[in-house]
Amino acid sequence: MIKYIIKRLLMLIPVLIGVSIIVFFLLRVCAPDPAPVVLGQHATEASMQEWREANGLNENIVVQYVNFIKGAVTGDFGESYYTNNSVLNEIGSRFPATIEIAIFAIIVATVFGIAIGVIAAVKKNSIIDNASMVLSLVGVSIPIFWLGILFIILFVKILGWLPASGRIDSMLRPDGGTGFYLIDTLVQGDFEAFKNALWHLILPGFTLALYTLAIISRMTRSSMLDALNQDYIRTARSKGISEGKVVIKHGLRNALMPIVTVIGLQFGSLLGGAVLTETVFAWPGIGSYTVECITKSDFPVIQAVVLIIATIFVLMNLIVDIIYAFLDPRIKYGKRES
Amino acid sequence: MARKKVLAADGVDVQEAVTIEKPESRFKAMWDTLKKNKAALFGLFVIIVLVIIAIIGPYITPYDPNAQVMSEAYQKPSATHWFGTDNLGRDIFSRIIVGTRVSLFVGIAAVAMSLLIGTILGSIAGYFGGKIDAVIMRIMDMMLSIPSILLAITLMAALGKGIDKAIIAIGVVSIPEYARIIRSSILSTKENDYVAAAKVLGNSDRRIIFHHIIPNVVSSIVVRATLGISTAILDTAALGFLGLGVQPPTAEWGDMLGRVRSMILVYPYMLIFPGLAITLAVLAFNLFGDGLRDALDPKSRS
Amino acid sequence: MLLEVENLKTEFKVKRGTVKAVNNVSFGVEKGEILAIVGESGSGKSVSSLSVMGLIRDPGKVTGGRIMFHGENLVDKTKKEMNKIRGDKISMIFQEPMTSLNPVYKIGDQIMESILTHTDLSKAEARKTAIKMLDLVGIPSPEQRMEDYPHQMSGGMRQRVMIAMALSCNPEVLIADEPTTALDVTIQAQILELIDKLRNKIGMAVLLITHDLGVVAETADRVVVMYCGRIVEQADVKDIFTDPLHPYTKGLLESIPRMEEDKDRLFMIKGVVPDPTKLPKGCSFADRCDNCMEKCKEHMPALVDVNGRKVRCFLHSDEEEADV
Amino acid sequence: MENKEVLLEVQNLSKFFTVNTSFFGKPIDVLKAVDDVSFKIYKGEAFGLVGESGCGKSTIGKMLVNLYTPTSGKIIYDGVELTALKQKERRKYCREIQLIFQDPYASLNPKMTVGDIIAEPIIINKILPKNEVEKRVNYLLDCVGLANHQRNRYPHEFSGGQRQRVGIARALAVNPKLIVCDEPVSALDVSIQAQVLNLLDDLKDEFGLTYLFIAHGLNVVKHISDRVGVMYLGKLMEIAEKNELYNNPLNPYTQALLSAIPSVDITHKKERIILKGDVPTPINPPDGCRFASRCFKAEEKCNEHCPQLADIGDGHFVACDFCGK
Repeated sequence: MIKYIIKRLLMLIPVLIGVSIIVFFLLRVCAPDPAPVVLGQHATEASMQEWREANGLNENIVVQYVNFIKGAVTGDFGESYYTNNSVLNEIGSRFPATIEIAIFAIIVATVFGIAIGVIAAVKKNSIIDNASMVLSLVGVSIPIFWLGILFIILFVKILGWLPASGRIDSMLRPDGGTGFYLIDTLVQGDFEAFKNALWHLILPGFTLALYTLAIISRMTRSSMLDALNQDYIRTARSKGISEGKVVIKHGLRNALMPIVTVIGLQFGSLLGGAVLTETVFAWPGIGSYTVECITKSDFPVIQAVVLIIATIFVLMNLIVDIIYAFLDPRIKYGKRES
Repeated sequence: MARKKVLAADGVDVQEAVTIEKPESRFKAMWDTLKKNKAALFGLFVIIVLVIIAIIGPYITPYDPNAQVMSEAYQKPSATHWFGTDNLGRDIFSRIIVGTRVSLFVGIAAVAMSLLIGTILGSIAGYFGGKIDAVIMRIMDMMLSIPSILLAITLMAALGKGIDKAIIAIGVVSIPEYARIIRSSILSTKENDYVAAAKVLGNSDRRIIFHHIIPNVVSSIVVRATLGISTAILDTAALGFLGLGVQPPTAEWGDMLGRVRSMILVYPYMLIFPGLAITLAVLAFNLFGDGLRDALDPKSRS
Repeated sequence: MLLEVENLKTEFKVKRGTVKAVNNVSFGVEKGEILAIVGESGSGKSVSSLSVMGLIRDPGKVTGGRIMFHGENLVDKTKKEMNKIRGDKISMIFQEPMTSLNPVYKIGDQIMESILTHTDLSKAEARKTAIKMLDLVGIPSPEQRMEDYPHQMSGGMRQRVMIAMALSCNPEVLIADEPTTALDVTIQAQILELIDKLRNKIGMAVLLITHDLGVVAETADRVVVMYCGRIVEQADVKDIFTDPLHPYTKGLLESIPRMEEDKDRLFMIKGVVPDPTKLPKGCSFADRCDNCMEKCKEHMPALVDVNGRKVRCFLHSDEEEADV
Repeated sequence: MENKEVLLEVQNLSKFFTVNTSFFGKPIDVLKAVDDVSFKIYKGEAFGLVGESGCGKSTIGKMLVNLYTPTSGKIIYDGVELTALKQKERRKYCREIQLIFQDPYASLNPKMTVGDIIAEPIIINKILPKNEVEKRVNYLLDCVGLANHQRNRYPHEFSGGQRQRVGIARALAVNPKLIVCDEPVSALDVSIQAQVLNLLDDLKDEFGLTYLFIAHGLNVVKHISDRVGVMYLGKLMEIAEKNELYNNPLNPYTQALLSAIPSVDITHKKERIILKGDVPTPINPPDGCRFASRCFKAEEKCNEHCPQLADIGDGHFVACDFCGK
């Protein structure tokens, strides 16, 4: 197994290098010159030339790329064009917010998605099944940002239950810690702040979760239906095992494997979805920050964000494959053939 | 050459029935099944309406979509302005009508582009396999490892704002997905005996691809394309919402939402109708796509 | 009679109408006896066996008749009650050994699951019983094999595991639905010999479902021939092969290429099996039968007794089926 | 048998598949599907090839029709060594050797009408001018017992037996001389099986064809073939005229195979040879006689060297040290 993981890790390197080339090529070659945007229209040609020199934009493209990679490996992604603060700090301060909402969303989507999918498959063509089909169809069709807006109008403007934006009330903000407010507040035992942080998380979390929930429930339903049609289900029933056990122990256990793959893939699109959710709920995560940087042509930040998110996504896929191997004994990663 | 009379399988004297039945075209068979699926029909109906609006839209709008009448700004939906007016006094209903053309056009153009390139890459990788397959699929993996919206906005940053750039961005982003789907359906079709039979009967590679593999893969491509248009419309609206799509004053659903985002608690009515339009369009293509898949792929129907 | 099926009717609702898969079928099996139900695809032989086990799922439903077992009618039993009988008193093995075992659980666990469901043995005792069963069905080094997964075993081995699993609670009736169809002929010989040996050793009744008349000749004691959901002939195995009464049985026997003879052309039953949703009036075999009479096209012959045997053909009696 | 003209000769034909390779591409496990097989097929004859799953009979069939390229060995058809030809010339011969498939549901293109399926080979091989194609298709449909009015229907509207007839008509369309039948009736019901076997028999005489008939049912193979070859794990164990093989099987595996087939003749029960163990995997097979692990006559020497096919006289060949010369 270890041998397999190492092999897969080695195989990630070319993919990430490929990603870095794509991003670097897009931003440094195709993109318009950042100088006027950063220094403002009235900047003189000389000051722009001098600024480019300072940021090493005049060097040969390959040299720039090599510097970028050398830096990336050591975690030094250069400085943001605007704050001259190291890109890593800029990203570091915002990353926990995005990860927190992404994890919240994936948990909600997985739990409800699988539950709805299983019930819909077992009670095929019943009201629940049809309702789940409608839910998943609508869930896939509603744009994430509009859903957020609807939630705000409903739960904030009309019902007034939940806050519309931000991660926590400013005076309750836990200082230091991991940057995951839910964890920090719990660790510091400040339940008032924990409740507040949770209240802030619910709306954006569910907005982000719905799309993935729709995909997972649809996938679970079809995977369960597929599993329940297999011969070993009929064998299990012929052994006199209760219907519930047949569905869960034999059916779901086999249906889990394709579901795990979908959840792994969905985590990637969640990070993408976060960009929109954060913009709607003014959630101080990496997504909204990236959008700002794009409008401001702050390229070092964009390069770093895309590379980091791609790395996470690729590692997620590896983790999914390993979980898949544990779930499916037929796949042997170098395990000794018994 | 005297020939022994071979009794037909079902015992009927072989040449009795003389009327040669016309080939029941596959299109008619598909249409019969589609007719029974109410949801798919609703989807198709909405699509047709959208297409009509996209074509004749600008000529039938009650007001000039770009005319800024500050005195009439912030008006709630009323008899005169069905959907109310936005912060610059423009009639929202008219802008949505005009916006249809942009969303549909970008959606279809992006899908056409990514479908074309994806199909070519997918069929080369699928049919020939080996090194080419590995190379193409590795590149696809690279593009897939960047979440689609992030890749799209990076492309927009590189290419600059504007509708034509949005088409390229959204198109490029969905190429890997099409390439993968077409590659896998070609691989599964290739395993069938009738492809081996075609080889044995002397068909050239080219003829096998176009006469034996593509016709059996077309249905999954068409379904994918229909569902792809809905994703493309969503992505277009998303780019618009982030302010990376159309430049003012052109009207586009996502952009209309993005511009008045901050007034959500004050004038919520402004944000209802553009979002509804996006959802309806996307829902229509999804319903029609699902209906098409069941109609074209008999196995999934049983 | 240990297990007695009377006028069983099972129907399937399909888009084109309702299919009477099993239409008024009656048969019984004694302790220690092997009854073969033989017929081509679509004859209703598998559906009959699944109906006895209560494994008919919608769109199918048992719509009539009785299945008497120890004086109780299984058709009226609830799901829970049937769960107690399935796997304990009546168990079943299937045609495709490759897909009939759950691929993600070890062989041992799947056998023990059946034991633990029906007996109050502890896990350790259940494990011992499972190993004993694997040994009984002739699997070498059963302890190690307990830890194997299905994909690590050949088709023949898996079928033996299925048999071990089915017999783990000492059932009184074993239903074998085409147990050797998917196996190579030398492995098939092993499995048939095993079923025969176990039948004598445990004294269970076996309901053997197959389309292969050779398997029937070698293994069965009594034979039921089915066509289009109905029994057309029933007799001891010797009578069926030496003196078949129903034209369909005769036709089947003559259309099998035999090793001993060297015929130039095989006898051919002409035509194809009629569409189950639109069965012709009268005898279903009429338009394929060489000695078809006018009456055959109008009425359905009844299944009548002919000196201890049963046959459904106007050649042997003029009695007509009461309710078609 | 000697004066008969040889239509096809296979010499030391082998086909190995590399199952998995080490990191540097060195093959670790090799599946020896077909291992050094030689036999002749005479013009107008039906040569049967029988054996259990994994014995390589279908692989041989696929190599004859150029779906697989052999790892080694020669295929000589009508005096021409096909294996030496380049792909372009080899495809010219595709008209002479045709294949009928086992699975009637997968061997017909679902998007083409039955008429087009049969017409296509005629058109692309330019056998007949366009206007005569339809007449030829009707004639072929009639030959295989299908009604002309069904010409424009799609494969999913036919039963298994009828589809197999379309497959046969399609193979006949290019006027082949040799037809490889790869388990043509195994997927069919008994009554339909008899219809197709009789059809194949009639067509052989009518079109002057030669068959290589591949199947796992020895009774079916014995009925339709003149000579039968028995294969086990990639090796040819015995070749003989069909009645000779039935009455006087020499190779222990053939004896076991014959005794294992459940016979319908209930009058005299024959004693059964029940083999122990399972059919071993053709991956990295043992060097000696492939059947040694399950053979009831096996001795030490069987594991050392692999017996060659020896001629016992009047066309009876056997590969076993106990019944050699």
